[in-house]
Amino acid sequence: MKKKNENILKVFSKINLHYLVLTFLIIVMAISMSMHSRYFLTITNIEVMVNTFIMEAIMALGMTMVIISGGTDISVSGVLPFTAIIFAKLMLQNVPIIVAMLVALAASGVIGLINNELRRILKIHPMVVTMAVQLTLRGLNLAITNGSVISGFSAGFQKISEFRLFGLSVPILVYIILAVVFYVFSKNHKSFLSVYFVGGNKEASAFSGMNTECVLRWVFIINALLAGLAGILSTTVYNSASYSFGQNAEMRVITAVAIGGTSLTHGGNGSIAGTLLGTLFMALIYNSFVMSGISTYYQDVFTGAMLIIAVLLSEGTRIVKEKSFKQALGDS
Amino acid sequence: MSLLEIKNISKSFGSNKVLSNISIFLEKGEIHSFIGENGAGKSTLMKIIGGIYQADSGQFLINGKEVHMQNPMDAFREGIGIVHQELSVADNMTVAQNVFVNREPTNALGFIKWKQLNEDTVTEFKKIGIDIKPDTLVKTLSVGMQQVVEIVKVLSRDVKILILDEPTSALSDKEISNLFELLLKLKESGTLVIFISHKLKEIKQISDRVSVLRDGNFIGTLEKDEMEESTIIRMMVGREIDNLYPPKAKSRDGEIVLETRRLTRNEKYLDVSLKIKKGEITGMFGLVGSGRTEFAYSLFGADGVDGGEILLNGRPVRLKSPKMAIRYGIGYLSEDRKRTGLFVGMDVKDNVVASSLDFIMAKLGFLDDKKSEQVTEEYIGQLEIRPSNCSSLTVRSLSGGNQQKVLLAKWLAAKPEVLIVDEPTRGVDVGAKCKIHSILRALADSGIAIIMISSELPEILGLSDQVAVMHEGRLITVLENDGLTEETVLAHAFLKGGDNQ
Amino acid sequence: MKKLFAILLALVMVMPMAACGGSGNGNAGGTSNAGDSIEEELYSMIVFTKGAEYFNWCYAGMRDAAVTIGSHISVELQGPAEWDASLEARSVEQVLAKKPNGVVVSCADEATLVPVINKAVEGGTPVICFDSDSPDSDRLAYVGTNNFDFGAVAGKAIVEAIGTEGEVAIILVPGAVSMEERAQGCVDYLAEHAPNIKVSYLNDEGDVAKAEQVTSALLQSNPAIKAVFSTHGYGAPGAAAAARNLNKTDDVTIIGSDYDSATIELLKAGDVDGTVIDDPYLLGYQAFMLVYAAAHPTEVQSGNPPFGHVPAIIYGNCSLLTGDVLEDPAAAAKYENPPKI
Amino acid sequence: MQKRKRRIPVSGRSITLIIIIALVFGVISIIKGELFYSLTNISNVFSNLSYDLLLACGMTFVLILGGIDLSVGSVLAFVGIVITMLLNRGLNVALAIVIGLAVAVLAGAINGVIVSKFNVAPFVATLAMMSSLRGACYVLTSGFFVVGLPDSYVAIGRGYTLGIPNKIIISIAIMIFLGIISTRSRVFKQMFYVGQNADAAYLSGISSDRTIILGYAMCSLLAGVAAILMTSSFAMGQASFGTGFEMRAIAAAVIGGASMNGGEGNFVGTALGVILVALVNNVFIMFNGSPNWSTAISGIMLLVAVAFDLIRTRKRGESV
Repeated sequence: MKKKNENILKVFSKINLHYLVLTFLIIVMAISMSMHSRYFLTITNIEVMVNTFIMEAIMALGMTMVIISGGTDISVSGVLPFTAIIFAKLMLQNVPIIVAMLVALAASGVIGLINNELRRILKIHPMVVTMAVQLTLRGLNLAITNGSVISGFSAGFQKISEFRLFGLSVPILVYIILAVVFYVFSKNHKSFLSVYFVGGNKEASAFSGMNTECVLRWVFIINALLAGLAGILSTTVYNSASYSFGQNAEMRVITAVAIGGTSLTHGGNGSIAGTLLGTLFMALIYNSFVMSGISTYYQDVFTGAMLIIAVLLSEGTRIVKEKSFKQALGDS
Repeated sequence: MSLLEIKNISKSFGSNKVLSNISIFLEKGEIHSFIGENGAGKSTLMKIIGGIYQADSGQFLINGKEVHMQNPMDAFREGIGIVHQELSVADNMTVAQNVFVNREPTNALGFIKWKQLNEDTVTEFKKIGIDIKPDTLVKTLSVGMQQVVEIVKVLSRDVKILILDEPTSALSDKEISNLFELLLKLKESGTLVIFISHKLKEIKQISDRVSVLRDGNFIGTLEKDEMEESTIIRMMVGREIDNLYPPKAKSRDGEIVLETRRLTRNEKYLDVSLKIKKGEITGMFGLVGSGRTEFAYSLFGADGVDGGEILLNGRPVRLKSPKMAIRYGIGYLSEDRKRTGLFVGMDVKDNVVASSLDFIMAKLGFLDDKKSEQVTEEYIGQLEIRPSNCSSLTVRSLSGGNQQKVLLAKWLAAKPEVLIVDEPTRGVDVGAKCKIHSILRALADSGIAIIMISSELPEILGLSDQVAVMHEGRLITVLENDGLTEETVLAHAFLKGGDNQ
Repeated sequence: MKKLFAILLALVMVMPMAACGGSGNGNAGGTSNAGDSIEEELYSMIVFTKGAEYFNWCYAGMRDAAVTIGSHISVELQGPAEWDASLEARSVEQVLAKKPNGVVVSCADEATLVPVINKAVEGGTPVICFDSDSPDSDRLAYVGTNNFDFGAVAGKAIVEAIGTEGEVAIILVPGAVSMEERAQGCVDYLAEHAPNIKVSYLNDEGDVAKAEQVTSALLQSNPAIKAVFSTHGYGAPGAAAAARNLNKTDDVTIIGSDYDSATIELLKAGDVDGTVIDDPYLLGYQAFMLVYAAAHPTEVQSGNPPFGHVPAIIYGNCSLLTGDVLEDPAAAAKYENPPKI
Repeated sequence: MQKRKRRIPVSGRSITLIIIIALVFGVISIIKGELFYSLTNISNVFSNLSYDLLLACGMTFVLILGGIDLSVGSVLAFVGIVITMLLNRGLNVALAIVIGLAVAVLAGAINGVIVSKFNVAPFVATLAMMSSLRGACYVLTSGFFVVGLPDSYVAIGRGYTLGIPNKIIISIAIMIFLGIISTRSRVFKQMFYVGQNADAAYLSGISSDRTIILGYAMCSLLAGVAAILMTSSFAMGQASFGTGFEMRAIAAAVIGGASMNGGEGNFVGTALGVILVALVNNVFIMFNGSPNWSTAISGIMLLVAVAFDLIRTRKRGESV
């Protein structure tokens, strides 16, 4: 009897039901949309669809890492505008663009570091820390801009937003590179493996001679850096920077990650692949609602429902993979 | 010149001194056991050797030259490997990933060579005669198997000094004997094996020398020929414990409280029919995975049943939840006190009343604080939980033995008719062990029926009036315990049950 | 397992419904007249803080204007619920992918939407700004209220109410251009006509409860405050509540902005002394007419080919609405029956 | 960490807060004098913080259970809309309120079920509820205010009893209720057990699922009460009510000593947390602080409070 059980488990750990269903849904949506609107499957719309969720997509990569490591970071929606503003202000001072970028990125990195150090020193849940940092940053952004939008960059700067390679805009190119890097690393690289370990069992990782604090520090820094990158890209795309950028971005990002099947309850479970799917799914939803002209009021309701269903699904697969609570107790 | 020389090591946490200048010589190619009551400082000493803690004073010499270990990595470099008491595997990862954690075979860029990783893992397990799929998730393995992964993880780095901190507490006898063979092999190959256990039998069986610690002091080292259980215990406890086990039940004709008829839970256990009498202790012996805990879960309503029935005082009952079981007067002291027993962050009082809130209730769903205070004090006294003023201390701050007593108190407070105790003395030192044994017997005498699940045969034989032997989900036999010997029980367990592993 | 498949099934059913349920939504006369010789036209209104009552009025105006053109015109209201310029820019981009015949947009800030507006105009889609302008963009025209005048009206009302002495609090959300202009307009007017009046600012994050909190704190700490001017719709109800708590309703003049059913009630109750209004319905109406005109060039020489000719700027006028105006049911009727959308 | 137990649970954190509050209060009273400590101002501060207070107390339940509820803000808005719409259609006030609260409890129960029965991460489950309900608010009203409420209803939020604003009386009443619960109630006690170690709680005969569901229901119920106070005192329902309140509530609760890991938290502390934040906001405006900074306050406060507490415990050598 046990044998059979084992086999079932085996099969499930090989193919991931959750991803299958998600892919299936994406296809269904795509088909029904393309039947509904003749503009849906146009190059422009696809590009638009990507563009409209690209910043979240970038941040989702980092967020996945954070959540796998067993934390959450909701300060990203503060970091994005913060970095954008710093970058913009520097550009107005005619600082060479590369320098401006590096400085802005550094700033975001520092925020990440601060997040981690506060978490470590104050011994409180990352969610609380990052929430505090987010609130503070939002105020800071307002204060340093006096709420006014920063714009009027050199003509040369605007070129960036027009730059195309194989018809792909800068943010998309950046994302593709990042996505590939993150995917490959998450699958095969020592560093990312240690993130999974820390998320799975922090103490054990420490006993195995892993510097867990160091791992976590980099997780938070990298996540903040990605948020910062998103901020800089926003500035190039919209050719301006405002404290209003990235409102509730953290919620959209986490939703995408969660739909992708990364578990917020059990650190160490989840994958970049899932997040890529989740991101695509979200982009599709947003686009579909505008395309179909359904009042976007329904969008929130729908997204909420989708989120629950998707998570139920992933939890479902996870449980089938492992065994239910009582069994788990039973075998000890 | 000895391989590892420990020179007046001292360590204290905050105000309380855990180790006061310990000095021991440990030789190449010996199996050296450490024994002592909980809180004697064994684990701390090992953690210091393993580089997880740093000593306040004193030094280590390996082959005569002093070494400083700031973190586990340094210890590994010195060829020291340590298997921890509490599982330290990441159960969300595969076996291979766990075995080679933090030193995966990688290329120059730090990318992992999966093929090599898996092959290496297989070979490592081969060494101890186990073949395993390297890509299985650890969480899908039994606890015993997880412990094995843990051990292989350490062995796989070729260690000069191997420390095992209570490695056997979660292992079945078969796994244990495998482990011991392995240890002897290692010893032959000149490895120093440091072995910690509470099971005197094991220690006598395999160790060349045994060192005894008490309250952070080094008491002495015994050679193989001086290892008399009584001597060791005296050194540990600092006093004579003439009689390890309390006397058996006075009368054997209490009426049957609990009876199961062909009770079955698919894939767990099959056709278990058992009669439990008032005033008796029924020992339930079986290896890990023999279905004994699962059986207990069904009796306690924590898991359903697929067939058969449970009769309580002759009336059949359907137990849907532990809540219900407790109402019916059944208690279950779970084997894993940290995970499923105690609320370590809450104070002793809260823990003691946890499963008897209904009893200490005043009107309208309000709790009677005074009463719970009384109840707690009562059991602190009765079970000699130390420190005696601990009622408002967090359980976390108590020693393992006392934690176990608190867990027991929780169930005494619930005033059960039938009390199931699962591994009641796992990881508990001899002193506390005796106390717990005598308490169990006292309870039985007061008319409670007790089912004691244990994988320690001496305990089973020493304490129980009848012994139920389970194997592979079946109740092999129920033996009356008069002059029962370990051999007979094991014979039933393996021969009758048929050892089809 | 069964559960999972059940869920899966449910999804398969949900999705197409969601996708197709949309057809005809926000449609003027029902597009379902297949085989109709006139081809369908789609015009989109994009706003920030979608759901704000003000924009609902605008959209109603646009919709009704569309009806007058014909049933082949359909219109839609799009935009983020958040006050986030970048999100709004995305909405515009997404709408453009649908190749609408024209777009009218109210900009969350004057700079962020420039690229996307220009892109639209280059792509041949006429863009008209309404309510909040983006002057540096290639938008064809702006229909709206001069927010400085808007503020001035408030200033005038305040001076009439409290005279040339005392202090005034202005409620705004920092960064919201239209509000800051209104505030500035008010300040300028006061500086000119009542230089002795001191002004302080309050940030209520556009939230009624917060408005109550901050206003009451200020009124309490500074009794010299004689008047409060909220530069947006939600401020007035909050300020009114604050005054009520401190029973200062009679001593403090509260001037709101825009009208919505809540403010109207407060006006009638006398809790709010007046509200500066423009005509959102008309703005929407005109914006649509302009974008339609731009989308259908005539022989008339156009200022901005290839689009039809449209004037660069149309300012609607703004006025003060007070309780006694609403005495007259006829006048009140307009405000009390918000359009259904 | 050893903590002595008292009849009314006053954690170490509460003491920290009382000290801070006392300091702030004293200093400002000296500087601003009458203006600040006048009864009107105090009663003002309190009647204004009643919403936050209720939400934060609700959040405390959930945090004790080791969960989190992001949906409180949306629940507040939704319940407000439901009640006002019903009243607007001329339904009897009492009935409307009952229905409204029932809706609130239902929403909370759904959260609880999803969290407990399907063990979905609370963050995700309530995030979904948050966006769904917010969307529903707009679907129902398409953004228009809901007005035309009977005076009897409006009186709830605006009225006074014995010269004290009803808002304050209601909040105090609820606080007393919660106070009693938190000292003695069995169900409440069980929440701590579940928050500490759900498995152990289950094996101790505590029905974890029911406890969790109850906790989330309580949280939403209090949000519902807040909705009544808000809609009645503004005499309107609005889809954007309560936006971002969840974060403020969590912040206040954590300042008050609740822990995201569950098993910790008490209403006294939470209330003090809310008061502190409100006080600082009040002070901030009294000194005409730049409106730009007002958003940052609760964030900074949160860090300061936690840090301050850490230092205090370190001094007493309590930690670790």
